[in-house]
Amino acid sequence: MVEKILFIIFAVLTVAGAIGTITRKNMIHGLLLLVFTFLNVAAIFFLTQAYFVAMIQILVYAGAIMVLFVFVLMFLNLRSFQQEKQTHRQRWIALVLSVLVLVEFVAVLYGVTKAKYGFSLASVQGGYSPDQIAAAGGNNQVFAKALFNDMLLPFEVASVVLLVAMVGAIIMVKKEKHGQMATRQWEPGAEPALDVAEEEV
Amino acid sequence: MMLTILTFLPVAGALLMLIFMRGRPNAYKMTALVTTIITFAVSLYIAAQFTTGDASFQFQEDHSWIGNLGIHYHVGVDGISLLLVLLTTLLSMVAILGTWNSIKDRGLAFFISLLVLETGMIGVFVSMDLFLFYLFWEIQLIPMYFIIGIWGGARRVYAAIKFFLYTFAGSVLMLVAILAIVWWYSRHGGFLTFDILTLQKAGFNGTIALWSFAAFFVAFAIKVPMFPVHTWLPDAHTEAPTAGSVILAGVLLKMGVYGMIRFCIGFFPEVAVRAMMPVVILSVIAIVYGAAMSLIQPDMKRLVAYSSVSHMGFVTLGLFTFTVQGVQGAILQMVSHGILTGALFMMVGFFYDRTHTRLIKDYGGMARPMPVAAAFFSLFVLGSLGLPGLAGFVGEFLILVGSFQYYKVFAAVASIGIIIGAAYLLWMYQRTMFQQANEKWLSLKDLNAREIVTLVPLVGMAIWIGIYPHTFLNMVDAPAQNILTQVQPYLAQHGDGLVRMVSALFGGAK
Amino acid sequence: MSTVPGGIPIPVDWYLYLSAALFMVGAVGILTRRNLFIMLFSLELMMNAVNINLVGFSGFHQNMTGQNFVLFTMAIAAAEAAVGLAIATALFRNKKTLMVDLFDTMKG
Amino acid sequence: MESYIWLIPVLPLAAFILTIIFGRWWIKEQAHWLPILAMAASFGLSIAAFVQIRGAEEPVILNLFKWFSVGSFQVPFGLQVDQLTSIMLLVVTGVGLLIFIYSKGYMHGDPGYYRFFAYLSLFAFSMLMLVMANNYLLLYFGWEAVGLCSYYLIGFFYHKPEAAAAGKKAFIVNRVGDFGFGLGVMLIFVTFGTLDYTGVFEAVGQGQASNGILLAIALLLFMGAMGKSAQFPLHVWLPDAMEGPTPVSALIHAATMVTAGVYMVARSSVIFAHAPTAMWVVGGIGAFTALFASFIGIAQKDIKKVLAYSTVSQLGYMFMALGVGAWSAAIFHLMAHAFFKALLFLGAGSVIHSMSGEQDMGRMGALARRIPATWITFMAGGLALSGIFPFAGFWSKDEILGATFKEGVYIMWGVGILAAFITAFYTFRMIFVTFWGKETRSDEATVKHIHESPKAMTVPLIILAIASTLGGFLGMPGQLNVLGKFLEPVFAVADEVLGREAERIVTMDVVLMAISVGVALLGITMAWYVYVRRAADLPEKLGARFGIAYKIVYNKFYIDEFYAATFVRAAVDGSRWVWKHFDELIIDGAVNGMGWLWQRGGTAVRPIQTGRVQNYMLGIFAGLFVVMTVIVVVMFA
Repeated sequence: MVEKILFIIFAVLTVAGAIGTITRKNMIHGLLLLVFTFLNVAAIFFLTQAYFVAMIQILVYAGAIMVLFVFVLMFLNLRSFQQEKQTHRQRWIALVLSVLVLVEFVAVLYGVTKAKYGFSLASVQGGYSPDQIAAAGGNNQVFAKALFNDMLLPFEVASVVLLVAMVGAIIMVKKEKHGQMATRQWEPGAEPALDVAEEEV
Repeated sequence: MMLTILTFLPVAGALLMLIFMRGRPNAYKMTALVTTIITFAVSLYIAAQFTTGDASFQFQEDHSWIGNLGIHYHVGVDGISLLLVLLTTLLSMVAILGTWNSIKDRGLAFFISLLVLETGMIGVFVSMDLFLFYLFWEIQLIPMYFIIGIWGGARRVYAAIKFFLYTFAGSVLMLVAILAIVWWYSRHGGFLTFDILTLQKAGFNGTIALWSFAAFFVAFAIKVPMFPVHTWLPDAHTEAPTAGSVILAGVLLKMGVYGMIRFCIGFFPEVAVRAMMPVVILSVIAIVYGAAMSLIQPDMKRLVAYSSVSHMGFVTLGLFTFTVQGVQGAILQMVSHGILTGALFMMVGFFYDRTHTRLIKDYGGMARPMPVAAAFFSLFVLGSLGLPGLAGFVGEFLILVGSFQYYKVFAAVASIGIIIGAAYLLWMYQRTMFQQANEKWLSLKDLNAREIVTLVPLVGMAIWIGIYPHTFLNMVDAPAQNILTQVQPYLAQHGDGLVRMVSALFGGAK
Repeated sequence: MSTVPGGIPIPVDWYLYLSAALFMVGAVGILTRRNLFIMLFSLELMMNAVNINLVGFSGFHQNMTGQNFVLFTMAIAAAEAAVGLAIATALFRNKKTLMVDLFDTMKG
Repeated sequence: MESYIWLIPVLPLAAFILTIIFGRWWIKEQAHWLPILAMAASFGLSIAAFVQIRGAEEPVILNLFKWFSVGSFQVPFGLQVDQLTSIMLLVVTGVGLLIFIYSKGYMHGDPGYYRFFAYLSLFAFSMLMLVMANNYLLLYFGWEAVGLCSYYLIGFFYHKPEAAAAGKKAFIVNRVGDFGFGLGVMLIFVTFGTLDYTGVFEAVGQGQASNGILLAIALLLFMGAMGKSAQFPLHVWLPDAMEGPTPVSALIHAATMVTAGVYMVARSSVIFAHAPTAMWVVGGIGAFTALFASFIGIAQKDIKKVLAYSTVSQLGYMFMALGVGAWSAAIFHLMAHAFFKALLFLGAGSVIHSMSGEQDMGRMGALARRIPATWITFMAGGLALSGIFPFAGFWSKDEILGATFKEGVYIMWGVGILAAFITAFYTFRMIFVTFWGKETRSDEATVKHIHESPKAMTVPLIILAIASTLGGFLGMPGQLNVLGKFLEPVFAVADEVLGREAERIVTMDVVLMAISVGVALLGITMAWYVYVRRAADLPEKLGARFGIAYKIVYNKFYIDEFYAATFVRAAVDGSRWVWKHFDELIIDGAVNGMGWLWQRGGTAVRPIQTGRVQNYMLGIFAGLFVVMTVIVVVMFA
């Protein structure tokens, strides 16, 4: 029962943080709210006894990724964006559409989970009940065993993906050699763009 | 195992060239040639091991490939496909030898394209799995597209795109039909399979048969090409480089007919019989129409291209008469057309290499500087216009005999196509080889040893088929009988009435 | 009921509703904001919504695969963030703006 | 006999292959040896076959190998020798041998020397295949092959546009005839299920086919014969074919190939005998052609053209004979004609040779003294052609005329007599203009150069002259008709069908003979009067008097022009119109139009691609909305 209450609290905070994230004019504020949201999500993971994932959520998401964002944001002239209009022309139609889709989601979820309309969700049993996990040495143990047995190959692939992303990112932000990179000036006639990142460094 | 080796040998050669022989023209040309020669030798070996008179598929290999979908790597040959495989390997060899020095730019890519093309073509003929068939069918499209589009004539891009879109439209229809029949079969008592032999026994009927037949037929008719979907052919042939034209005319067109035999008739004999009449009419139109178009072409390659329309009209005519002579004649005509038209394109290529023009009016009196070329050319021209004793006659005559049994009027009209055939070919020959010698060309060199060696196998085949067609007829006899047995019950059911109706309409008494 | 005896005490459909809500908030962000960075934030939100689903089902089914998958999602998110930020930087260099609707070079 | 007959065609074939391959670089000037030797050997073998076949009831058949074997369509590559074949063999190899020898002299020094002999050998092979075939398809094979050789040899001087055009024309006109022949062969197969002569004739005898079908077969076959034997209206190619070297004209376009049609009809005598209407057509066309062509012969200036039209006319005689069922008379005339027409052509060749290539008779004259051997032999040929007793032409022509008279077809007989008169006239016009007169109407250099031809040319002339003079005694009427008796087994069935007794012409009809000789002499006299007695003015006067008629006749009744304006024009212009307006505009236009349509459609919907990523995302979510809506509806409805 305690878990349920906590869940509701964290869930509400999560959604609130998310809404805050997308409504801020100042990107730093948005970013901080995003971290807040992630922490709440981590709490929800914790409630689900997915301790390892919760930690990773905090470390990687709220930590590493967000630092990356902050780092980049600091390079840019943030104020200038706040002068401009923040929302897209299509905002009203998008909003209406999103709400409609959300309603439909909820309707479908309701329909599905009430088991009245088709399939039962309780059909699959994986053999890792909380008791069993505890018996097997805790969440970390079980998680690692599953990861390095069943998921070994995807795990390695994921590492390759990360490597590729890293190389790609470096190449894209690298100082451009003449007429070589994809980030070459798009309109040949326009004046050369100021290389902001370059100036800062 | 032999068939797999045969199929993938050219690609192996191409890989070898790609990896080790960049920028060394002599090395990669020689490798390409040797690869095709070995491939040809392998195909000959298979032919030697082949049991003629056996209608079933031989040298079968069957491995599960994508098991869930019932897709197998299943290859095998019967007499018809073996004959076409032999034609393919022979013409590939000849094409490579014949364009030895014609390709100046990006030669490596060109020869690799040819080899990949060869694999695709052989694959089409040996596949016994619809999925595999479709795969190879598409594979050969790509190198051909590049061959036309990169090494072609002035309007090569137009021609290449036209060729590609035309045939691709057809193959997409075919894909739909393939999926449709596979699905239908899995629903109606069968299981999920792409196996051609299994599907042939499925007994498709009703709507599914009708529509699938139509889709298959359109796909293959474009490839053949039948009137009125033939217009890609003159453009593609004209713009393609010599080797491309040779392969295109020699083999690619045959794939259409091969598909008709295997699928249109093999899967849906009943619909095929119902479609007999329209197909025969279209074929006869193609014969006369193609010949008439050839008559006034100013460009030698275009002329030969339109003559292909005419000659392939004979093939479809023979096939859809469903008589033993017609069917066997059609298959033999495919081979002889491949050899003769391939040879004609080759000759035009040789002339083009020297003069850089294909227009008939630019030529004249070529027999004086190039007597050997003129002699070879005349032989192919005569073979092509159906001179008895050469390859063209045998097929055409058998087809006419076959069709004459049912459609006297149509056979007579088709014969008119032969008259016009003599007219356009000889007229072309007269205007290019004979008459006053054009001053410009008097110093041209005659065919060199390589070119003669290129043509000799074709000459040999042309005479062999003309004098002793028995070798080849023997090979296709059993499969042809097989086709007829499939069709027979429906012929009795629909065919007769149709024929009688037509006979009444057109006055042929039987 | 959508909880399993002896399992996680929170019903699985709660996760789903939360996930749906979070996802749609992200979607609204992506659809309505012009700022590229906010859009990237929204993307992260949507991914987190997915993660919640995965973890929720993992607990519900008592199966580790869901949690394992979250790890992969995070790896992808990290990669995406890196590449996305690199793109953002490159874009900013060229156009001196991060307002996404100004980038319409691919206009048909 | 089976042991060697296959050698008869194979020897020339071997000569051809060796000569064409090695001729250019190796044999060169000696290229005549192989063909002549091969031909001589074939001639020898033909004599042997002739001796052995005499009196045999059944033909000798030798099936070499299966040619076609498709279902019920079984055609062997088989040879057959019977009396008819053996006569043809003798004519082909005998006259052929002489012409080969003659060519050695005539073609001497030509750059295409080896080529010429190679083609001649190929022709000999093809012609021998034609006459030795034992089924219609192989006959067709030989038929087309001789056409091919004719094409090559007419166009031998290929650098001359006329020669190249003539070769092509010959082939295509022949193709028109072969169209009928081919259909005829198919109809035979479809009707009787076989193409072997023996099988077909047996089946015809058993009445396996209705009269209508037989008529159709006969007419279709005759269409082929019309093409090959240059009968009206397919005669147009033969005069043009004179562009070929003269030995070719002699061998192919006089002695052998053009008679293939006659041979074929004679060979199919059983079929024709069962189709009386077809026989009327054959006879009618033959008679008409005989008269028609002889008319044109009057006005020609080119010595070879005169002979060409004369050939057409004489072939008409042969068909006339076939038309009334006088089979052996036709073959007799074929043989006699082969002798004297080959002689005349070779003689004309000798004249042309001596005149340094001049063919216009208007530039000849007074050649008799300068080239006596040619003159004498030419006279023999001319007399034979005119049908003067006792030359070969007299006997053969008379047998034909006698047969028409006896059959009661008086109109045909009348036409024949009239044609005989004109024949004598134009023949001697030619002889008088060429050999008579005071001086040669040519330039100095040519006149100075006039010389008798070498031995290689005159010896064949002399041999042929002897044959033309004495050959007729083979076919004297009545009991003495050696040839008729020899051929009896071949035509027995057809004769029986027609209700003839075996001895066809029992009495020697002296009156008829006298009439025909009389008109011939009249023709000669007239020619003498016009071209010798009053040579100075009368020809011009006549020409002026009958200006238009002369012009029409000189221009061969404008038949070539008619064909060019109708069939050729229709084919070429019609095709061009269809190409431009249908193939390119409609069919290709539809295809390209399809492409254009897609292009336009693409342009039309292009603005949807705004290039703004959020618009696309909105699209995605709209799609999601639609999908979800469907799910919701399905779920709750």
